Amino acid sequence: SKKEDTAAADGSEKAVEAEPLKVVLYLNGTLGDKSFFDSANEGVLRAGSELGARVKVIEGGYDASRWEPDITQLCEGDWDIIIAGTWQTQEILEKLAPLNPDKRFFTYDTSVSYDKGGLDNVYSILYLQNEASFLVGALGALITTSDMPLANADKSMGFLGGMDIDVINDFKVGYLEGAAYIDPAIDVKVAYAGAWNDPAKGKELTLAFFDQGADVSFNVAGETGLGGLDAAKEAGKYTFGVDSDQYALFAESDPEKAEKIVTSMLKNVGNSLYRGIKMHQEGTLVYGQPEALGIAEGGVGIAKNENYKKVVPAEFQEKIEEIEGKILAGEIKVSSAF
Amino acid sequence: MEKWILKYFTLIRVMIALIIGVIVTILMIYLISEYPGESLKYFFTGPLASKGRLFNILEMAAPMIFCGVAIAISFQADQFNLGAEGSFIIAAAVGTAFAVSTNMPALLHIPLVLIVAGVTGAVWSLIPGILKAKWNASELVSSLMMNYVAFYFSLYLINSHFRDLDAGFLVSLRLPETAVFGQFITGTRMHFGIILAVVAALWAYYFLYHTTSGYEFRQTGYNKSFARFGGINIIKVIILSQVLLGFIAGVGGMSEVMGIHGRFLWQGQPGYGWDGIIVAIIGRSHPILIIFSSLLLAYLRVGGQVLNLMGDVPAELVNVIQSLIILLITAEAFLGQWKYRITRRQAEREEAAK
Amino acid sequence: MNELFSSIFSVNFGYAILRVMTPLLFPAMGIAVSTMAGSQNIAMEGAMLIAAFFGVIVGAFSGSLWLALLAGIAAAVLLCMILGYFHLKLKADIFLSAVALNMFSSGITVFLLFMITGDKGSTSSLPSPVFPSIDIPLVEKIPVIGDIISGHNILTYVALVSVFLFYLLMFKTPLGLRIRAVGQNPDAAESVGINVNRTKMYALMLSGLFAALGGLYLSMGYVSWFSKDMTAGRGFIAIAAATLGGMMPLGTMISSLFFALVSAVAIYIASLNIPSELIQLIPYLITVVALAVFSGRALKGRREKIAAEDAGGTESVQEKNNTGDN
Amino acid sequence: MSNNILDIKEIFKVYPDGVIANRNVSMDVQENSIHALVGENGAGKSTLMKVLFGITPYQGGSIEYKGSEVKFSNPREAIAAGIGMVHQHLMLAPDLTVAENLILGMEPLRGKLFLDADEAVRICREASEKYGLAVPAEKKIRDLPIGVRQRVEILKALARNAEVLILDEPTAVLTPQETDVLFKTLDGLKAAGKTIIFITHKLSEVTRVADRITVMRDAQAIITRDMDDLDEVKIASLMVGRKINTERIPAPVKIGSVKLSVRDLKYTNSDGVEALKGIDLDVRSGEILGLAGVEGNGQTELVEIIAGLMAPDSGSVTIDGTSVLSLTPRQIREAGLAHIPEDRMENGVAEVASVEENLIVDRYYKPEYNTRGRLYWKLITEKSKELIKKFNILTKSSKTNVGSLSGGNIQKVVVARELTSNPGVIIAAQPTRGVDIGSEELIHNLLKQARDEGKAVFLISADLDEVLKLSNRVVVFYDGEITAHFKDASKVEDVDLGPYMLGIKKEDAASGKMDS
Ligand SMILES: Nc1ncnc2c1ncn2[C@@H]1O[C@H](COP(=O)(O)OP(=O)(O)OP(=O)(O)O)[C@@H](O)[C@H]1O
Ligand SMILES: Nc1ncnc2c1ncn2[C@@H]1O[C@H](COP(=O)(O)OP(=O)(O)OP(=O)(O)O)[C@@H](O)[C@H]1O
Ligand SMILES: [Mg+2]
Ligand SMILES: [Mg+2]
Repeated sequence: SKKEDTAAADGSEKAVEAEPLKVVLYLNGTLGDKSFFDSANEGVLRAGSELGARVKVIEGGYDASRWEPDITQLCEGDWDIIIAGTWQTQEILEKLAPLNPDKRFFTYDTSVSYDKGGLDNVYSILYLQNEASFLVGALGALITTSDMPLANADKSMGFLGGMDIDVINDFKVGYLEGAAYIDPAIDVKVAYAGAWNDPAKGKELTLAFFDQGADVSFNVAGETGLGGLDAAKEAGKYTFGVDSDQYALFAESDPEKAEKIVTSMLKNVGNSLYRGIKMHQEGTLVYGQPEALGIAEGGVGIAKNENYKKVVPAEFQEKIEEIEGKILAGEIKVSSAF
Repeated sequence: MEKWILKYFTLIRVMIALIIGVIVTILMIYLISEYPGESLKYFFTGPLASKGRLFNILEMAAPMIFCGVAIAISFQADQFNLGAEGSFIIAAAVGTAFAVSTNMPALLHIPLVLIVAGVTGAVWSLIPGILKAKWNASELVSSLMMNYVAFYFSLYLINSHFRDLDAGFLVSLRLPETAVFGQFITGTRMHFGIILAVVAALWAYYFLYHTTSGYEFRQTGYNKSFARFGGINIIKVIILSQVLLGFIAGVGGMSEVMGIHGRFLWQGQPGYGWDGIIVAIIGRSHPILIIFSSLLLAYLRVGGQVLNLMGDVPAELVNVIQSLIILLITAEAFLGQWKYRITRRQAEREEAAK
Repeated sequence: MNELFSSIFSVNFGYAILRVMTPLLFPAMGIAVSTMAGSQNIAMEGAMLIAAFFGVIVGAFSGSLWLALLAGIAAAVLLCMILGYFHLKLKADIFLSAVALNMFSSGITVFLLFMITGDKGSTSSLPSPVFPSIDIPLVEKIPVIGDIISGHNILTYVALVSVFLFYLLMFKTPLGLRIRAVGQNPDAAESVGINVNRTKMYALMLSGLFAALGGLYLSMGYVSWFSKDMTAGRGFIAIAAATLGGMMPLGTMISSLFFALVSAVAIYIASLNIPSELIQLIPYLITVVALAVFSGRALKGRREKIAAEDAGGTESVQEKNNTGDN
Repeated sequence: MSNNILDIKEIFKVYPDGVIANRNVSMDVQENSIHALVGENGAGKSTLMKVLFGITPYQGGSIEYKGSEVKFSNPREAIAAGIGMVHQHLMLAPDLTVAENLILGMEPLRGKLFLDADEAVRICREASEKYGLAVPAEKKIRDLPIGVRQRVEILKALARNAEVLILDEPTAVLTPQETDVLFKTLDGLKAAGKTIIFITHKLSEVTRVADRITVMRDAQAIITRDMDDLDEVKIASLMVGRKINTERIPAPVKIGSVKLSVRDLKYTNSDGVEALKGIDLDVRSGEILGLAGVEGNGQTELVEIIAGLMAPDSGSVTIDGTSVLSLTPRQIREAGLAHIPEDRMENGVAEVASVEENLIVDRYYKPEYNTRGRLYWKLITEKSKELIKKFNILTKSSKTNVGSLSGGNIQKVVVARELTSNPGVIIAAQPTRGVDIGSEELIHNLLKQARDEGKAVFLISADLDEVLKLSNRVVVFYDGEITAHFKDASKVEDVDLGPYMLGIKKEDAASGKMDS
């Protein structure tokens, strides 16, 4: 009912009858990035509906100067778990967590530096996107060297990043190594859009890859990247989605585009937060240390959806399975940008 | 009474505009909020609710005042330079670079870093100034373009040369302790930069209205041919006005780094240049008024944050509300008829008196 | 490397230039017409955005391209009329009002987007119609030229044609003459019975129309959905393009082409390993240089009046100085 | 039943800043007559006409036009009703051609929606023929001298062949010949049954053409009557309430050394026109050299070059023997030049600045007004108040915006500044344009006074009466050349000058040169 939401939603010290777990997710950005913010949002809301926690998601926006006061304010509220992700809020948490020992904190896509001390109430989640990107890179390499319908003779593929930053470069590193693992001679063109919200530019950049001989491209650039998918449709080439299964996103709305999306590299931020909250309730969650989620933990992976099965030749699929096995077995060590 | 109304008419007009804005806001919030009562409380009293929030207003106003004053100075010389944004960010970048690559006692370091930043900003906005003075290139356009150049160049500078490699993100190294402002009220982020901003405004007021150079600025702004006819060197004025703009905006950028973030961390254009234009125009390019228009805008922003943090009104709607209020405030002729009627009655009365 | 240069001189490159130009040329013409009327409308960014949004939404739900077109135009023109109302009737500072309306559009589109689709980023999952690409009968046959000129989105051709129509309107019709007169000396126009506000309003509405087409091209031509702030500053670059073009139809087109060329080069060399930031600043830097060069040229004509002259765009500062009373 | 076409009753007008410009002004205009409206600067003449023409709203009173009450809310309605107006301050779009300005608002169409440019030019040429006012149909206004612009302004109104034509100081910048033409035109219009309202400060013109007259004094109409036996002196005393003298001022006692000297000055403007074809002239201390000529024959260029506002192609200008061509405007002022500009609105004042700010633009930087850059506003205000008093400038206060003063009072602000900078050389370009007789007399006396103090005065004026009244030597300017030089002005009548001004006659080069 309204009244209760109020109590839960505002941070004030109102007494609330029942005592469900109160979780707040603070985004140092806004929703709609088709990336970890959307995913995180989805995971926390799911925890709300399935685990009976009372949850709230706040979009802090991109003005860095307001994050600290905002999170400070949340600490004054009656939240049990405060979640704030990405490296940009790390230092804020490192400062606030020790001051609020009674609260629990999650951070994702980065880890607080525990050696600073007083951070036993913080749980950090890291994603091995480099591992999954390795698979994507390998698949890309198989495709560009193949005689698949839309592939060409050049051994060339593209990588479009939103900005030249570590998280993005972690994808890049894995992608490059994956490609080199199949054929060191492959040339991977890398470009950064310098913007997350310019699909038109993303499309131009990707078309430029194709124009320069690439026949498959991987974009990790939020909205801008979506333009890359259109480029693949227009140029009739292959592309990879990122973060969520982007084939599914377009399957009905734009089949022609969807089928160009061979697979998507999944980064299951939502799952991991859901998992964390669940473990917290079960009391099995270990605070005071980071946890790196790779393919093994289902933190990352690639979408083996209908389109993947349809478009990718069987022997390639086997090859990917094989590589995945080696990564799991630790036979392949993928380096990282961090 | 009516005399009084006339005297403070603008103030009254703005107040009434604000009230209307408030009413509109209330309506909107009622439309979309699950619990409008609280939401309204957050928006309007939120900023005053906690010490932290109260000081947030000041923190947030500081860069607005810097940029607003900077822009006002060039407006007064009829230079429509949007370069505050560019000077702000590139000065912050270069200042940071300087700060992290030097070490000396704070007493020396802080002023030196500020000066380096200021000079950087000045040099940067000198470019549109010269293009304007020498080739009559629209400073509006060149400064607008230079803002993008400044932004990307700053990123390049920081990312390629002064990047903090331990940081998982594109940010500069931390400033050494000797180069950051102390935060002198615990529990808040009040820092020296805020005082600096106010000082800048006061100085600008003195400069514009009480010095010969300020007089030259304003006459050039009113009518260039006249200024030239009267013997004023308008080329000098044009260039000097840009230099001042850049310097003040630059110091503003650096003091934001030294006071709030402790390092250069912008990944997108922070937009203080635009805020500066907003407060400068609302403050009618008058430095003192700009202090108030900045506080007003900051108040709205913080109110929006609290609302968006505690209430259930999405951030983007807060922008909508802000923009509506700004629109109303600047409606010069709003209530013009009313004023006219009063003026007339006054005049008639004076007639009768004669 | 050399494949890079071969590709820069490739057909696709030339083709890309026209594609990049389109969403610049439209708002640039919007800037030009409003500036000629003496009320520069820098709300292009917001107007494009709001048109891009309503175009897609209406298109998606009605399935009709025409309705989408109408909706987009209506939205943008309405926005510019609001600007006109505040600027002309309430004497609000036009520059600031425009800044506010840009803020407004950015906010309201995301808000409605969320209300309608439950997504805050984009409408990518909404199937919305797009403007068709068309081949020009004969031209298409010509070897290289044909491949570059033909087969573009219809709005690209609309842009090119409207440059000509825009010229006709401004220099061959009474309304155009009145718009110019009003821009140069409102009192003069007033004194011969031209309704200054009405005329300025026409100009602003026209700028809204141009902005709308630019926005629609982004969301229903360039790509097939709306995403937040997808105009990404094109509305501002348009100011530069229009100024470079001397606020003249043809000049505006040439400068838009020029900017598109530079941007396209920046895009093609993005994959060289030069620091990406340096590549991204190229187009802006070159624009500034071009601006200096061309204004320099323009000025030599009237050497006496050096600096007494003032390039356009400063209306809003002068607004404050009206002693007039109606 | 009267034959009044216009009955203006009890008009009350307050401007937003509280200035009462019309205080219950009543005035009736008879159909098919020429009605003069005179009064000192700031009396409210222009305002009354603006009210009538629907440019500015008014608060009290009513207007009856052709027997029925009207209230025009904009000029469009006034024009539609057959009223036309020539404004005191030019109302032209600078970057449009003369023809375009002329047809603006009544654009000739080709087909349904296109503008017929050729037709526009034709209309313009026709009008220019018909009314004997020569204008270059296809030139842009910005390239025309102010005199020609004034002609365009008049043509604009005539071309709309209004039934009631309002002329607000149309002759201020015309030559006698042009003025004659204009008056013939007005007579013609009258004969054709039109009605003309005619504002001027030149009483000779009033006695010449007007049938009836209305005199305004501080915002009120003090009398409206038939002209019959009224002569200039009577009108003048009605206006200012005292006698004023119009005869020439006595010649100077002692003429000293050459102060200002111009030699072989050549200048070709940006569109290739030879504006100055080698000018030689000297102005000596203690004399007033008058320069007569139709505007647009190079006077503007000559003056602006001397004042350092533009650079000549060749030649020399010296003040007290030192060349000033390389100096900045300020340095030239320092060298002793004072300059009353021909276009007060462009160069003379900053409209949005206060009266006092306008009064100090040439001196604010001097030590008496500031120390180390800090201005003494108190002192400035005091000194300004003195000047306002001394030159009886009609203004609410020294802080009022100059833009809201009446035309003549704006001019007084300029004169006040320039004549009090204690110069050695005074250039006075159209010093009394649009100034009422009271102030005109004041300004003339000040110029004479300056002369007697041994200053060199260079007077440029389109008003021959003024030139002849003040000067002791006169040169005539035509097409960038000196076409005549009269060493003793007292022996010259304006009719003697006419032919030289229009280039019909020209002295041979030798005597064209100055006594050097
Ligand atoms: N008052 C006005 N202000 C501005 N533009 C106008 C005005 N009236 C008409 N227009 C436009 O100017 C163009 C000229 O048409 P038209 O000459 O009929 O205008 P008009 O003002 O009605 O005519 P006129 O001014 O000759 O009475 C038309 O495109 C019309 O839309
Ligand atoms: N726009 C305005 N705002 C405020 N006051 C004004 C404005 N225009 C004129 N006035 C004032 O109204 C009064 C009458 O001005 P007006 O121009 O009618 O005088 P005038 O008789 O035409 O004088 P002149 O012969 O010098 O032109 C003057 O005191 C002037 O200062
Ligand atoms: Mg290949
Ligand atoms: Mg007048």
